[in-house]
Amino acid sequence: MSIKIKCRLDRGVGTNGDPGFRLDVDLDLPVAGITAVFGPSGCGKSTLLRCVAGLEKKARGMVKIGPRVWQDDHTFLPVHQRALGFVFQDGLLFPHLSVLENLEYGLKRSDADRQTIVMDEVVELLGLEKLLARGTTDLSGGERQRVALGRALLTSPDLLLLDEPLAALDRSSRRAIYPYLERLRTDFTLPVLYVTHALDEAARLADHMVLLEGGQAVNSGPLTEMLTSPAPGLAHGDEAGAVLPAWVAGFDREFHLARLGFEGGELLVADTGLVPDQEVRVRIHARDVSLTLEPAGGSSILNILPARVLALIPDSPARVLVRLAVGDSVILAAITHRSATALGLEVGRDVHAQIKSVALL
Amino acid sequence: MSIKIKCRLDRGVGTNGDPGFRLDVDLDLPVAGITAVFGPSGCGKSTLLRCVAGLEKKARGMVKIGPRVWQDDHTFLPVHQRALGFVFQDGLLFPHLSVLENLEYGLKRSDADRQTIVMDEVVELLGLEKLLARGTTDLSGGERQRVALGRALLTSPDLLLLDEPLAALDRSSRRAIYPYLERLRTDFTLPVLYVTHALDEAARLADHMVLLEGGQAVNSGPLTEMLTSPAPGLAHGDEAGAVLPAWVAGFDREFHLARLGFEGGELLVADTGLVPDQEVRVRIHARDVSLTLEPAGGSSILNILPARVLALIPDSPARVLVRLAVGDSVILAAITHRSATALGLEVGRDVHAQIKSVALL
Amino acid sequence: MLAPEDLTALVLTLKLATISTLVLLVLGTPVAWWLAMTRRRVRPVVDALVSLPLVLPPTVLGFYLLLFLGPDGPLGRLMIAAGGRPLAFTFTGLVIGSVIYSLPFVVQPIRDAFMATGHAPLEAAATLGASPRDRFFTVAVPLARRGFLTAATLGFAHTLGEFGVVLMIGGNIPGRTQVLSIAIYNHVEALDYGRAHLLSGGLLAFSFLLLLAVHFLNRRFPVVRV
Amino acid sequence: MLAPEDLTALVLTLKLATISTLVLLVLGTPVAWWLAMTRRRVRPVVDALVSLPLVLPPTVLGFYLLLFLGPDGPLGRLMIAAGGRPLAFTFTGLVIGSVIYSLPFVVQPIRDAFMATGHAPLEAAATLGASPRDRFFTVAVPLARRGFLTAATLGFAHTLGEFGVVLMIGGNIPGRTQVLSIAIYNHVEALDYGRAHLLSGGLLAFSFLLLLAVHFLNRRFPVVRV
Amino acid sequence: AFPEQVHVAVAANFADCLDQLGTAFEESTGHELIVSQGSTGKHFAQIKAGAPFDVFFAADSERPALLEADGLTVSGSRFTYAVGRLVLWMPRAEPDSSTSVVEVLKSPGYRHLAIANPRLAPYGLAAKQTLISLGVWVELEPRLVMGQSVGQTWQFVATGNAQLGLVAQSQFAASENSSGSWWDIDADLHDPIEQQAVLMLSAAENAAAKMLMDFVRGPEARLIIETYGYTVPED
Ligand SMILES: Nc1ncnc2c1ncn2[C@@H]1O[C@H](COP(=O)(O)OP(=O)(O)OP(=O)(O)O)[C@@H](O)[C@H]1O
Ligand SMILES: Nc1ncnc2c1ncn2[C@@H]1O[C@H](COP(=O)(O)OP(=O)(O)OP(=O)(O)O)[C@@H](O)[C@H]1O
Ligand SMILES: [Mg+2]
Ligand SMILES: [Mg+2]
Repeated sequence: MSIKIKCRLDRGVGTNGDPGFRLDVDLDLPVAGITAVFGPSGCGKSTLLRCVAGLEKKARGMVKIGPRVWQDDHTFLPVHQRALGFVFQDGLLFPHLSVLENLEYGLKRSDADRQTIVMDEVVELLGLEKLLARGTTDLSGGERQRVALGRALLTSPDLLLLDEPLAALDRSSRRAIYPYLERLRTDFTLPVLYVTHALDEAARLADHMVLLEGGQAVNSGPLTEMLTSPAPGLAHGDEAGAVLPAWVAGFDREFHLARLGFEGGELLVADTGLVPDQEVRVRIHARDVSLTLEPAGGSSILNILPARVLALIPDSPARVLVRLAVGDSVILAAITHRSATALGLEVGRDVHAQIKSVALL
Repeated sequence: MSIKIKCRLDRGVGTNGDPGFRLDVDLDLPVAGITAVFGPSGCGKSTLLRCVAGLEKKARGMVKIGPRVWQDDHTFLPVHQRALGFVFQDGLLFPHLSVLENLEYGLKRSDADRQTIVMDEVVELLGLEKLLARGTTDLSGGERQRVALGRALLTSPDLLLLDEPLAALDRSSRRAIYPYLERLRTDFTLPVLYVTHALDEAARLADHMVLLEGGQAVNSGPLTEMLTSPAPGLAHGDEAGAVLPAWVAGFDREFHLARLGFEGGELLVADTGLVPDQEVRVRIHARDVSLTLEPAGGSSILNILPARVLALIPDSPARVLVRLAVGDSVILAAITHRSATALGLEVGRDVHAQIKSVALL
Repeated sequence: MLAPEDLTALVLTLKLATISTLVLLVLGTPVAWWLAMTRRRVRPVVDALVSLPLVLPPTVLGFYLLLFLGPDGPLGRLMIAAGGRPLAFTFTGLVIGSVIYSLPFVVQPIRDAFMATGHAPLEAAATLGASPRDRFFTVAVPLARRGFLTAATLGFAHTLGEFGVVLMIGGNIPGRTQVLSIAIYNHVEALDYGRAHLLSGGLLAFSFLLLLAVHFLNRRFPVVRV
Repeated sequence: MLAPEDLTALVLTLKLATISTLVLLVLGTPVAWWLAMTRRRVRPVVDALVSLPLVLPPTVLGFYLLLFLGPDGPLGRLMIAAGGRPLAFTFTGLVIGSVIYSLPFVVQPIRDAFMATGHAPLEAAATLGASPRDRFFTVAVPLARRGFLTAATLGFAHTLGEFGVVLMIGGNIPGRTQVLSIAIYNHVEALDYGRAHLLSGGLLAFSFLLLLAVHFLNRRFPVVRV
Repeated sequence: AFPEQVHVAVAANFADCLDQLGTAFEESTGHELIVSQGSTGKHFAQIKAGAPFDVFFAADSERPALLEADGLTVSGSRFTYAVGRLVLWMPRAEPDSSTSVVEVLKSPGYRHLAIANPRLAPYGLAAKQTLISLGVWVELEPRLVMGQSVGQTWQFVATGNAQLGLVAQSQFAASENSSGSWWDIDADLHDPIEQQAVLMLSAAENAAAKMLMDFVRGPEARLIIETYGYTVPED
């Protein structure tokens, strides 16, 4: 079972010989989980989502969500018959309806027996209580985006298309919404196409990632691979880092820490209310990993793991990315060439990876 | 010389007794530099900018930009006579004009002898070459924001009001624009009010910061203080960190590193084309700082500085923020309570701060 | 104060204006919608055709309608073939005439309003599961509200004052086709200025109050700006 | 083929329609703008007043205008006092009559278009240094283009077919105030159906082509959706 | 004398005839006629509002008399230039002289009888008087349709929407379509349809206007007027 999106669309040929914009992608995405769509401004992310939704009548290709064919050479299911939720980049709330009526619009039009997502929950989660009776024209930018997200969720769709739904939100509002989006993935196994500019957000939420450039999918694959692979993509600069699946192995109750097991060892992280055996994901930024030859004592760094150098990938004139095997897992460390030379790093060398901070995703 | 903004505005009283929204701020901002306006969704950031611009006719108070009074009890300069540039949260391009005509709209209406910002530069910087002949209705979200920013810049204003101008842009487009915004500050001493949700962005660009909540300015001050002060504000969680002014003291040409001097020592950072004596700002995230009792050898961490504990600020059940004096500067370290206990940290204790990565802003 | 035949005319006029306006809205809306949404090449042709009834003098238009509705005209033959009677000098005929003559006033404002709304809100509705019909009624129409208001106002007012066409195909039968505008006209022609003033004044006052109510309601529930 | 007096009427009609449309746009635009932007309490009143000329039968409206413009009417006295002549039975009088009668068709579509645009683009223009006047002409008017087009179409077409008012205050003087609509009407009255058909057909064909051109141009340069 | 212009307001039913009179007048005098055709009621209102008419050919005698009473005319200039004749017309019937007018009117074989509005048009008043005289008014009232003028009445009948109409004799002269059956109405059944002309006071010094008045009373004009189906009273 997978989501197949094969799509080709020519956007108006530009003036003075400019060939215009062409989207041409052929994607095969897992049906479960969140797929981040990533790429520079104008690369075609919104266009891709529109094609999947059926809003681009001229798009040729195929859209299959698991067993359901939304579009192929013979079929073109109209938009309203595709069970999808769409959050547009600019919200597109109905100006003639109140916030509540906007929320109800999709709700009323979805099968009652499929309604897995309920109003009260959405309202509370998105902090919309005070807005319900308001009109939509004088909402703030972030309020508008929250309402649009809620409206789309309430259709209890088969596929959620989100076009930068959190871009206008501050970090804490975003943080509050993440777990909910994750629940969509885990509890409802609702597939999500998620356009975002923030790699943090992608790393936090996504299982899969598509990298668009100039209308083409230059790379696509599971998030963990995408983030550590040396292929064209994301394993560069400050964004580089690994995402590891882990589980809660135990607790240090005194200091409110949790021990996470992963394929290759254990990590100590702040306990934010984890439960034993819970499955979690952790992100280890390359820049948060330092290397020593001997395990250092008397340091505030709790996580020191034995590791072996797999590869040295020059990243910039000053910096090198070190791929490290920690047990069966791969993590990255970003260090200066100077340190690499000073430590005499080479492939196969055993070192200790000091992980200053572990982001629990 | 300063920017004085004293402003009070009641937004439509809500239905069912909800008192509606009230903006009530009294700010005194330095005339030079970028002021970040920060706060949760719906706290009044956009409204504040609208008041300063004179778009809210009902706002009472005072707006003074240096010697020029834009508004007080007797004066209300109409919007078009205030020399300002405004980038709206939703762009608001003119749909009947091409991209080029949009850019020219403001340009043509500003005094020729004040035009310090030129078309070609803006077009190139914002990557608008290919868009110039296009209409504005089918631009992508990011393209639209770039055009709106260019249009505002080209008025060569006395004050720039930016409402999340980069929210729809990917990191690399943003990175390309930062230096330009910085040049506005340094070369043109153009004051900027900058609404953003991204603390990174604020830290990178801003000198000053205003923290809004529920229509009130709960805190405001120089960025460096705001980021390290224990007062209500930002010195929390992952965002905590210090911003230090520094200068280029020398180079390690072999490894493409630069030595930065600051009040309290030296830091090694990647040389991204710095020039001797250049003034720069560095951001040291609290979570990038680890503490050891003895300077550790054989480590990839280059920057190890002697420091003294100034304060221990519990940040979460698991984590504590350590305010450190490094020479005359203050930096923060985020470590676990467990490490703090293990190291026996207390106020006045001498430690070594290992700084894994230094973000050059 | 009002003569009984004037009262009859008044009632008839209101009935005619109300029914015509309703018919105009029902017929004009799909035309306006088609004009706003189609990308066909023929659109400008239809656009032009819709405005055409305006350019003929009403009486002349009425004359041609008389030919069209009459026993030798296409519609007349059809009616007779269908076992009915020609529609001239009937209330139905009046409605047909008023509708044709006022069509441009109704179609164009609604078309403009549909166009101003654009496709985006409809697309949003589609993604929320609304069928084309559903989104037409729940999104397109409410958002074009101001256009409908203008259309209804112009259509209603124009039918009130409508005269030439109605005069021609109505046959001025008191109680059946003699509407107020004709009654007033007759008073003027017959030099009975007093009654003309009275009726005109009454019509103006009544219309003013009606329009005022409409505009006031519209202000109370302002149409939002898209 | 065309009789000389019909030709005169045609020229006069085009002149009247063109001038009236221009005057209507010039007068109607500020009214529409005021109606779209004001938050005054009197707005609904003005809104209602603007539609009022429609509800009177044109001949009756013409009759009252005649009283108003004539030597004993307020404007007539004024003109005479100012050393001029009353405006009844002059071309100027026709223009006044046409303008009053067609005003609603012009004001309402433009008003709707201004309203649909809303304040936001104007605010953006203001922050770019455009004065109220400047932004009116460079932002509000171009964005309301479709409204202007509808207004001009309805206004022009309505003046072409305009009849009752013109007949009354013009006096049907060949070469001075006898417009084409009256000429056609006269032919019909005089049972000269051949000439009536010819003129009607010509008027229709001409108007159709004109409207087609307008709508076609409008399609070539589509008004963007805000 | 220099060629002068005479501005004439004429009732619609007489316009065609005046056209021909005008041609003859212009040929014989060199003066020029400007003709404004319209309904007499409108002309009356316009004249009172200062319309620049020199001569008024009304459709009735009432309006000229009123103007005279108001002192707007050259006294003594009012005269009857034509007397109209009423005809019952049934365009879709075979010519048939055996049936009487009353029989035709009373027959159930038609739906609408068109007459001119008695309040507005002299022909309408005459039609009403005729129907009353024939004792069928009350019976026929539900079947009546009324035109604002006799011209419009003609159109109701000519287009077949009304099967029967009381129209003016003069209209047959003007129209090519005069098929079917018609019956002249006995002039005794109604008051005479007198159409009067007056010279406006403002034209008292207009020699050409006076000449026109004289011309219309003259024998040449009389001939033309009679060919249009009017009778002209002896002076
Ligand atoms: N006419 C109005 N009536 C009542 N409340 C209003 C009105 N206009 C705006 N508001 C409210 O004022 C508050 C401030 O809005 P503002 O747009 O300034 O927020 P913001 O800080 O820019 O938020 P965001 O980051 O989401 O853009 C919001 O809660 C908004 O809903
Ligand atoms: N009608 C059109 N004619 C020509 N180009 C078009 C048209 N519509 C869209 N485009 C172009 O297609 C490209 C893709 O647009 P799209 O909105 O998909 O970008 P995006 O990846 O979502 O960008 P952003 O992150 O800025 O929102 C853009 O360069 C846009 O300008
Ligand atoms: Mg986009
Ligand atoms: Mg905002």
